[in-house]
Amino acid sequence: MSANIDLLEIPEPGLEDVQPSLFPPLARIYGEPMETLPADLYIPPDALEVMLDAFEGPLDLLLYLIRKANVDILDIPMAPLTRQYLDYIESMQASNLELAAEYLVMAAMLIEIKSRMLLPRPKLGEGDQVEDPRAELVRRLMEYEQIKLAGHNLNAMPQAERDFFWVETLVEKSLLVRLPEVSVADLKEAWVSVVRQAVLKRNHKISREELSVREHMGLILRVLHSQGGFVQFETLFDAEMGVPGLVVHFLAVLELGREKLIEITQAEAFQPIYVRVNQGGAESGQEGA
Amino acid sequence: MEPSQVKKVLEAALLAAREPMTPSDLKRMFDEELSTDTLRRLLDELRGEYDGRPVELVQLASGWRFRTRPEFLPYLERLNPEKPPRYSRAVLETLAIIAYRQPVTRGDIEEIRGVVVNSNVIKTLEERGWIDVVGHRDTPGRPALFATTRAFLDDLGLRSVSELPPLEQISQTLELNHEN
Amino acid sequence: MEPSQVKKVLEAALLAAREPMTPSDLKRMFDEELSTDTLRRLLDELRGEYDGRPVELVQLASGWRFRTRPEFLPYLERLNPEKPPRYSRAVLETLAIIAYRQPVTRGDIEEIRGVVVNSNVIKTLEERGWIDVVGHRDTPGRPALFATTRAFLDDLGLRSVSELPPLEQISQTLELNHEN
Repeated sequence: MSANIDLLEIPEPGLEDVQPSLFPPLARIYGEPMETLPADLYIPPDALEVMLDAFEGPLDLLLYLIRKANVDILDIPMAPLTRQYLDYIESMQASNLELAAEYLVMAAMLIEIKSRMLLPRPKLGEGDQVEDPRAELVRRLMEYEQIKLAGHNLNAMPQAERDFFWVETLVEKSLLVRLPEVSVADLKEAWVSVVRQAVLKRNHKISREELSVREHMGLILRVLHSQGGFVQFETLFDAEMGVPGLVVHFLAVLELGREKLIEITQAEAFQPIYVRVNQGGAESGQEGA
Repeated sequence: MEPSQVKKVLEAALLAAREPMTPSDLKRMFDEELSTDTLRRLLDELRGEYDGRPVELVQLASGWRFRTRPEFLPYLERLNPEKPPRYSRAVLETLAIIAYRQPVTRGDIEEIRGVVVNSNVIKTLEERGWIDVVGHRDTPGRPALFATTRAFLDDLGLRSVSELPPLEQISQTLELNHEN
Repeated sequence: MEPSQVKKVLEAALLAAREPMTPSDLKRMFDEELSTDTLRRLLDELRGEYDGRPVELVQLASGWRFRTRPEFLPYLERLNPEKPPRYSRAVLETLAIIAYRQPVTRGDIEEIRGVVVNSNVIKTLEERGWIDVVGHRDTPGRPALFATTRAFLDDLGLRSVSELPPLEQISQTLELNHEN
């Protein structure tokens, strides 16, 4: 379309022009009067049906007419705009197309604005701005156009699942070996339960020391295994255990002997004492390991 | 833990995330206290490491997440025969009004658009999780007030509403032809 | 299209995939025919590029997908902690007996518990590395003697078995329980 058509100069009746001519020029192009509306303002009748779908409502249609004619939105020529709008509405009705009520409301509003512009506007006082009957329409058109563009811009932004996709690697939880946790309290509770079931009456005899002895019994058996099931007695003891440790360790050796888990042998007095895992238990243990 | 190891854990978690991860989510994975500054620095480093790669780490309204770069869309869209929803102008304009003027009632939307708002338009946006009711205006009928959600910002790759493209200055005469 | 670009497309698609992708899914993204051999080679190269990264490209029964490496799962776990599994009462009681009465045979355990000890119970504890055989009792059948290991003490945060709650305390607890 041509950007040279300028409808700015459509004479609207104002205070200075209280007696408008019956047929004012529609516009001046480069100062020359223009008697007919530019063809661009007209919608080809065939396009009507398509356009009804294309417009989002009367504001959208008005905006289209204004933008197509390239008129100043702040100084809308109401007469041609209203006429064009009404033509459009009539054509729509003639085509029996369903027309939303808002279009008719807007038609009434345009006619009202146009008629108000024909009336002299009262001057409220020196320097006061005279309210333009088009002001509210202009404000709504501008706001609508802003939103229309914003919607267009939002649509142009990259959107998840349309323009890009979220990365989501597989998390195979079954690959995480989750071992049950056991606390000392769990163990104690289990032991209490065992003891209660067994109704063991000799709880009082089981002392903390005895527990240490039993731990050392296990330690000694492990050392014996690692040494082939047969060691010299002294090698079982390490001075770093400290006196209480050595005592407990010694008691553990005796207890192992008493329970016949080990054999303690000495060829004769003052000869080396040997400790042996009893009766081939060492070999069996290694087989089982 | 070495910062390089912390960064790997962050990377693993973000690559596997089903939704954007907040800094507090990310910190929660570590025994040691991870300061917000350190976290931020590591995330920035991680983002830098993905320069030139087909996915990028982005900061969104509800946190951090990896996404494919938009230039791979032409290939990826062939995988999904179902086309993603294309929204009508009614939906887009309604969304724009809610996004830029929030919180708004349906009446406000109708006022700006000059037409009645179809219920499906609101429903479409609600079902997408992009808008929701944040309250009611204290006027007769107590109309619902709509606002955009975090999911809306996330899906548009934004951290906040203030990152929306600014509303355009409306030209008095048609210099820019937006229809084209 | 350059093979390096094809590889990037594959990488983007596989990172964003919600399901494993079959070779035919992957081929579908390209206009040009991509031979199965070429695809396979590019996928192998891609897998190689992820060496030392927190995710790995794996070929599963139903196709290819990027998967978080298992060593990062404990961190991810903290985001959505699940209740840790528990040992059965049989396992706990057997463990308690071994801990307090070591070294003991299976027969000792059965005598104390009054029920037959299932082999799985012993196996569970052996596999956990918490008990082992320290010898054999010199009685018919030479039954194995079980004791707790250093790993057991470490896992329970004990320096020695003597740090287990003393039995006097337990018998007191027991008496208290009886009184109640």
